[in-house]
Amino acid sequence: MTKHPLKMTKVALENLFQKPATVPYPAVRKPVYAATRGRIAIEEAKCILCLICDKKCPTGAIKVDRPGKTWAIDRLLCIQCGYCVEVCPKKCLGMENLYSPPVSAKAMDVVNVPFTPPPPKPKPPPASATPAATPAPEAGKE
Amino acid sequence: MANRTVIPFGPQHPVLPEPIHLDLVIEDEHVVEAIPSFGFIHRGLEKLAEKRDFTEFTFVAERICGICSYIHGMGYCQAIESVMGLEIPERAKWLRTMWAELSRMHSHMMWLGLLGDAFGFENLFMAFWRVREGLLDIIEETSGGRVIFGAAKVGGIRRDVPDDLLARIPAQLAKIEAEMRPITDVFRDDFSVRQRLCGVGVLSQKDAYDLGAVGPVLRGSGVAVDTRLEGYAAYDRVQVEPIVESDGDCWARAMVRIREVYQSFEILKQVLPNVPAGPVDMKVTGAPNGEFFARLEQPRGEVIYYVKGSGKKQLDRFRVRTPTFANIPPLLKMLQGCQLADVPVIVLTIDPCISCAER
Amino acid sequence: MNAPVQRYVEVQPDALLEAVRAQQLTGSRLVQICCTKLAGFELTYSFARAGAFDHVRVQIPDNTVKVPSISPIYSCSFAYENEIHDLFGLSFLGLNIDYKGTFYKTTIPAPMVGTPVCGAPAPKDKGAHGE
Amino acid sequence: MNLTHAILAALLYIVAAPVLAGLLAGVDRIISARMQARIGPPLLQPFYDLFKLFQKERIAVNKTGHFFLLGYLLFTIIAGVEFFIGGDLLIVIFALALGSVFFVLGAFAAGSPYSHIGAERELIQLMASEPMLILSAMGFYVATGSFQVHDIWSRPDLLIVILPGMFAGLVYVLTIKLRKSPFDLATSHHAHQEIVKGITTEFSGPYLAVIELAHWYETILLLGFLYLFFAPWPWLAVLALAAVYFLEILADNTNARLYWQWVLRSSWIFTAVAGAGNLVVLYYLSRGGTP
Repeated sequence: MTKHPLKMTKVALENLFQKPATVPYPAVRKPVYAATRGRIAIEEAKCILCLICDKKCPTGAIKVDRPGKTWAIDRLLCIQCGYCVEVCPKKCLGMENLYSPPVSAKAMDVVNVPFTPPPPKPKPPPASATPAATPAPEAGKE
Repeated sequence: MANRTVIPFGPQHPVLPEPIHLDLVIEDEHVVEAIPSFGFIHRGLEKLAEKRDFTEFTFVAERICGICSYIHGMGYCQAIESVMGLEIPERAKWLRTMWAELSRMHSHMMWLGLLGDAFGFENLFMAFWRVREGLLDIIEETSGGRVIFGAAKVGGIRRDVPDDLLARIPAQLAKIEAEMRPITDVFRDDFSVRQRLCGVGVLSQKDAYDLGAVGPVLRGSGVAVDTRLEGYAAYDRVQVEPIVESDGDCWARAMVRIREVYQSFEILKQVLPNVPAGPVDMKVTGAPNGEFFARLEQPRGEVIYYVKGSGKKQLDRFRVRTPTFANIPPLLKMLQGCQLADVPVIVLTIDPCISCAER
Repeated sequence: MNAPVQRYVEVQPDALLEAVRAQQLTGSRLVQICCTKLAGFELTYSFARAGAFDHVRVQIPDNTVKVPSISPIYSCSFAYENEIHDLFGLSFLGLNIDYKGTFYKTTIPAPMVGTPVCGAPAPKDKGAHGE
Repeated sequence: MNLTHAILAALLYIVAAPVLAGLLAGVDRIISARMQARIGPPLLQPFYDLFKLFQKERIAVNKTGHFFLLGYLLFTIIAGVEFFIGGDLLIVIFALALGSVFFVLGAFAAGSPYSHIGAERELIQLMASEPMLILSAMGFYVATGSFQVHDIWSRPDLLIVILPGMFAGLVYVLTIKLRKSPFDLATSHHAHQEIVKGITTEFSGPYLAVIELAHWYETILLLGFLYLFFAPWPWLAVLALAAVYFLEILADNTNARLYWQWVLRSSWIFTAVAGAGNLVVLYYLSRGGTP
């Protein structure tokens, strides 16, 4: 508990002769971890257009179009919570640990899904199937 | 005679990067009165709870604030669990405690840096933020997010932390603690820092209590109140002592936070080796029916979550009283009689998060 | 858990100040004031001291009834009471610092009364439409 | 010094001073960054900033303020020219003070309370630093018998030996003039204060560039002042100036901003002890020395 008025001088001088703690981004990037929540990716081959991710997304970033057979996400609306990954019955959604690249305009990332829904009612997925199975029109959430 | 002027302080002017407006009535460089205005960014999150599924609202709750995010999510879940009478698995309780402490540490470190910035000590600001990066790395490695953990869930936690990772954290923490020592010493001993903090913005013990101050503001004025003592999560099985300073000035509040960071290191030393094996979440069925007031200790102080449900998926009422909101009346008291140059420093010592005060 | 048991004390509006003063005499601090819109308005005043966490609750039938402000007892209550005034449209009598509706500058007056404002349909059973 | 030499020296100052000061600012920023464990900007960043500011939109709160700013730049340059052509030290100091007063007036011209507070702070800083500058001129006079810069720098003896207190005093107020912590009341170069600094609040793009430019001219002039103490030994002078500048950066990075009362009091006390003390000693020495 001694008073030492020049404590910062020591820190500053030490820093001066050490390697800087920062990295010259974007030339050098910090390593990401396996757990890092970066961006949502889809394995379109496995998707069955069940709409659960669309319904469950807290910000409404995911839009699934059954007749048009597309899965789309607004990267700027997405909050990387990973809820869609949790609820996906086919486990076709995943969380990549890389961040989305910067963009200059708002746009939907649209993915064409090869899945063709069988003509009768598709087999209801196991969890909370009722809202998803009814082919609800685009729910105007916000 | 003394010349009275009114200085508008914030929110457009970036002196204080928080959306609060203070009309400072100044008499010869001394603040006579401060009149706050809010509502610049009121988001209506409490109302939003009435349209969201109560499990989904966790995501909203976590985003009430960007810094104390985790405890917001955890507090909300805790309130819901209390209403529904859920006893969450032990492992989830201990991991919640770990994250809550990590969150407290990174918030305090950020604040200490900002305080340095408020009195024009750029290097101190950079130093604290540099050391804080190490904590953010631990947070990212365990939860996946750097400031928004995204790990809270009604009935437990959303992701498990592998045991080998838990075993690695103490070494990382020890390194951070060693890096922290020299710069917290600066706060304690440096001449110019003490000039700017000691005796500034004094809040007496009585005023702090009567005006409803919470957290480090209350403890900095010598009142030993720490909601962690109520033993939520796994706090009933770790040693927590309220950190109290008696001076009630800006320096005392800074000291409380510095000592709390060190205390968090100690708590984590108790938590990490004791995380039991087992599941991390449980199945939640039904919907909350009833009401509960949950109290937790955030980095900024005691926070209140009120949840009222009537057996529907949507809640009837969700209310959160953030610590910043409770600290506004004491802040106005502290500002009286201070110098103009002290205003940013004093405002900062309540660790204002106006954005989270305006849910 | 060593958290204190939460006690609720239901009082009539005219007995509110008395109940709050009783809390003050026990050395409690004001933790928060919460307003809930049910059929009427439910105000919950929470008080804490070592080992106790009490709630004083009053029912206000509608927003024409003026609620006595507790700011003469707990001067920091002005923040909560102004908030409730701006979000729920309740008026308080004897408020020490009255913002007169400028505490929160909301687009819709008293937005927390009535249906959720974001556009989703409200739960049907709530007869709470904006006054 | 004949007229051709004078014109050449003046031109050299006008052209070279901003380049030199800009480079110095670049070095300053890199060293500051390293002291903060950052990589920092490239060396030429101050120039990029300056050019960018010149390209920005002109938004005028009050046109009078801009006129005053040009006065600030002009009189700072005049002070520098007068110094580097070897002119009268007193004129240099007064022109420099006049320039600063123009800066303050420019800030007062806008109606904003921030701008007014900043201007008041700048005035206080002037009050804190001006006595030392004037005193140093007296010191040079007592030591050399002339106010002419030309006479002072062409003397063969090392002035630092007989004027150490003056030198120390000047270094002390240099912290104020360079806008370094702990004396950066009105404005500073800290990242956060870049936007917030009071005195420049109401100026925009190109006018901020003018302020920066004037500040650069001022920096070189003040370093020239310090150079006089070592004039016969240029290498020692360069080393000493580098050391002084490094100390300023170090002080900037290891101190909080202090109150204006503290700045005023401490700089006056320092001026009185180091500057006036040196003068008194010198006076008696010279009296005792002459038979």
